[in-house]
Amino acid sequence: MKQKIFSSLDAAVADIPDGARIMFGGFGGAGFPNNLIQALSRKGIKEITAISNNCGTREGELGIMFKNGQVRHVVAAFPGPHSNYFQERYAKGEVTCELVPQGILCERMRAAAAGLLGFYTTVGVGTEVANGKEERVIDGKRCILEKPMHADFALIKAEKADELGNLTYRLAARNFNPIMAMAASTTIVEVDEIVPVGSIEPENVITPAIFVHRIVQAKGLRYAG
Amino acid sequence: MKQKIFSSLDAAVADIPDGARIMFGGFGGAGFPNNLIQALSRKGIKEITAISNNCGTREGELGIMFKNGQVRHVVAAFPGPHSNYFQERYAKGEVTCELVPQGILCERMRAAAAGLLGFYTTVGVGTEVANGKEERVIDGKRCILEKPMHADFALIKAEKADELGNLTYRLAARNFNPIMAMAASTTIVEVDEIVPVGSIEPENVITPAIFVHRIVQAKGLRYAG
Amino acid sequence: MPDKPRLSREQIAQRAARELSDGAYVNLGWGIPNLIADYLPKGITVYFHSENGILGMGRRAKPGEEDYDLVDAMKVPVTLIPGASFFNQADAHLMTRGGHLDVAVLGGFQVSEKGDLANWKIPGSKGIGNIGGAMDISAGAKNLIVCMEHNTKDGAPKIVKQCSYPLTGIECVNTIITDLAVIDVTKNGLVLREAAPGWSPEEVQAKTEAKLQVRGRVPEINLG
Amino acid sequence: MPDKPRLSREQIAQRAARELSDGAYVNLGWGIPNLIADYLPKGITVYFHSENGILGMGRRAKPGEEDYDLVDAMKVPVTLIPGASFFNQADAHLMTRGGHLDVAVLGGFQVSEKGDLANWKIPGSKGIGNIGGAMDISAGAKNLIVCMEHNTKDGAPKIVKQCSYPLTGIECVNTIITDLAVIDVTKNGLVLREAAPGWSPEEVQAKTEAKLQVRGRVPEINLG
Repeated sequence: MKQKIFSSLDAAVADIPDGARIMFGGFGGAGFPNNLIQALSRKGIKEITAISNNCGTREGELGIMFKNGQVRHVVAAFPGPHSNYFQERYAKGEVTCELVPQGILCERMRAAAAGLLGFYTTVGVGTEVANGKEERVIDGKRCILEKPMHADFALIKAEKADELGNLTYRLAARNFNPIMAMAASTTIVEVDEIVPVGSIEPENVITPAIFVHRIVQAKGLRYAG
Repeated sequence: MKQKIFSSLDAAVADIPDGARIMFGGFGGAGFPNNLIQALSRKGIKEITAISNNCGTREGELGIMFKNGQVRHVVAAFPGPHSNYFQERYAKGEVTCELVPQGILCERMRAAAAGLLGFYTTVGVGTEVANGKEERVIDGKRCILEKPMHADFALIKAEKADELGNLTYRLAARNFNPIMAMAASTTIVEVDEIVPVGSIEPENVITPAIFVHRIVQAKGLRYAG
Repeated sequence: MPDKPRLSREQIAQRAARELSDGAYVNLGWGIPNLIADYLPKGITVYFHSENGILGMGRRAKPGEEDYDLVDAMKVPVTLIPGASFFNQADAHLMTRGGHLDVAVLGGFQVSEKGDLANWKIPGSKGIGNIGGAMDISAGAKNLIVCMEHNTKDGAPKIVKQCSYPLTGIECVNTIITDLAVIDVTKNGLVLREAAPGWSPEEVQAKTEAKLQVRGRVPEINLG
Repeated sequence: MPDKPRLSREQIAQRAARELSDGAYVNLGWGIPNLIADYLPKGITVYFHSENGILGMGRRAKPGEEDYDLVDAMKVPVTLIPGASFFNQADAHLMTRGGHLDVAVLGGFQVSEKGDLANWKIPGSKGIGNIGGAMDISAGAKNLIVCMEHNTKDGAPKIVKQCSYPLTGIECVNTIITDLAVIDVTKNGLVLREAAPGWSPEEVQAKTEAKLQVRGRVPEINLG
């Protein structure tokens, strides 16, 4: 059996290079890979492209990466009212940002995961979001072409992983995590608990092990507000 | 609470009109809504468009609908070596058929479910499947445009439904069922068991109730080979 | 002369709640829409959808009851009703975009006479703005209700001929509920369905840039 | 003069099994590929994917053990290994099309020198044919191996300059394993990697329409 379990957070992110394109799970305080983010930041990574629904809550979640000036470009749907460090860097032109509607953000990730080359949607037609995108009419509806969004790495949070990498999520901490797991070349998950193979009912697996490359157990770091 | 539970199979399909576009779940003998199919056939429906991975196993599954000449057009990925009645009608020109790659069949249903107007895929490029479809090159790859596939009704099979319509599936009987449930205007599910609201853990719901419109309990009809 | 009294934010929410029918699947956006759950008519059950991946949200969590893995789209800890379910964010927006929700209620900065909605960014505000799920929701809603004040704090009309704010979606709003009126967006323009108590159609029109059509007698807003 | 002995179908499967490495996620198609699971090298674990929505398929069910809700893509009752999972068919093909499987092995009627594959319909056969998952799998596989006999029953070559049968996918095959040879499809054409015991490169070429390149000594097919 191929070993996916890493004994430390630092080891799990050790080979992520400067400039990498990285997805970060989480929404509204739930399901953020906070321990992995801390390890990534600690490692002194630079110039990353971050793909994340928001841009952190003050120092919390992705905030630390902006505080430390480690992000060059971010793709987000809702940077958020408390993303102070992002906002400062953005105002100074130190970080660029692509704003994407939240559902389209997921759908572009899923398209990448599913090997699709693009899709047409009515979302964003006639708005700033459509700028520079191909527009056409299909079945009488104006729509724009959205392209798949892939990442080199996904950093996600799950509740349990079995030793093969099958994942379950707790409550609404699921959010972006299963989609990002599918859309990145290498998916690294921090979990509350690692359980023996066979402990998760095959029908209750949310992210099948094929999408999970590294597992690390971590607890206790959360930013609630 | 809106009542979704029907007391009989016949009542559950009573208003499906001739000429309707209907999806049928199931794959390889597992997860077919056989009892609903029997009721639909018994009702004497005519001229339907059937969307189904296969075209029945002799009289079994969708076979009865072809035997009785109730299908005008079928969209399928794998009509199957034992779809005698389909094959006879097809040879006589009584049934037309659109053959679609299996994953693209699901993906077109999902596109309809997700409100997308089309997607680009490399699947089928350079093959018969590409005939008549728009082709272009994206990121250096030849791809074709596939359109969403919607249905008026989906007839599906699940293991359990709660009284609101949350569904779980048994083993590999899941297959097409959750996707079809999302892609039809009206989804009718036959289940082994109806359980009280709250019996299914929110994390273990596979098809959320929003996609389920009618529930009928049925047992015992299966075509294994 | 000061204006006549208008509906409160709570009363706007209360009126909007009457647009929801038994068994409906409903998404409530930021602002006034988020107050609607408190005013559901007696005897009906509504299933609230949250675009972070919940169907069947219940009331907000009480102090001590908070679980920060169970928050709504506004980051507020909530509870569940029996029969709730969780799903990923792609499926959550498959529901919004695919027309599966019966009703979506959003806040608004401006709505145009064609039903265009602007609700994500104030021109000239600093920063890039926050779209969130509003564009998917407005594009896909079968029935999109916008709840907002009829006028800005400066008295400028928010129901306009053409939006000057960055758009969220075009030709997407079905009904506008404000502190002065209930207005339907039709193919032939805006139709004044109800007016706030004490306000005549002409007085509502005076607070509105877009033309409001009046078809017969306009009843008072009924809070139910 | 009758031909020299060729590999059996089982031996083709046995050779193909050696292409699978520990921890690989693998889809096996109809025909010879379906025999591969019986010949896995000792000490490695392979996770078999079935496009009806299973990851972690085990051996076929024994008599009395069949559960017809647990069948593979060939409709045959199977078992699970620990750590298996179920998912819907859209996710199953997200895995095939999205390049998530390490290896896919399909049967073939014809493979061209460019790696085009024809495996779903024989020209002139009655009926519309059966595509199934083969087009998604061939389009998305990171490493697509085709297992087939080197020649038809009539002796016609199946490795051809251009496929005359309806295509499944274009430029998709990485490796061809037959009863005569192991052949890699490269940008510069077909390369003969191994030949059946007792067969010279020239003899294999004589049974092949497409040009086979030979780079140095061609070893015997090693069944491991």
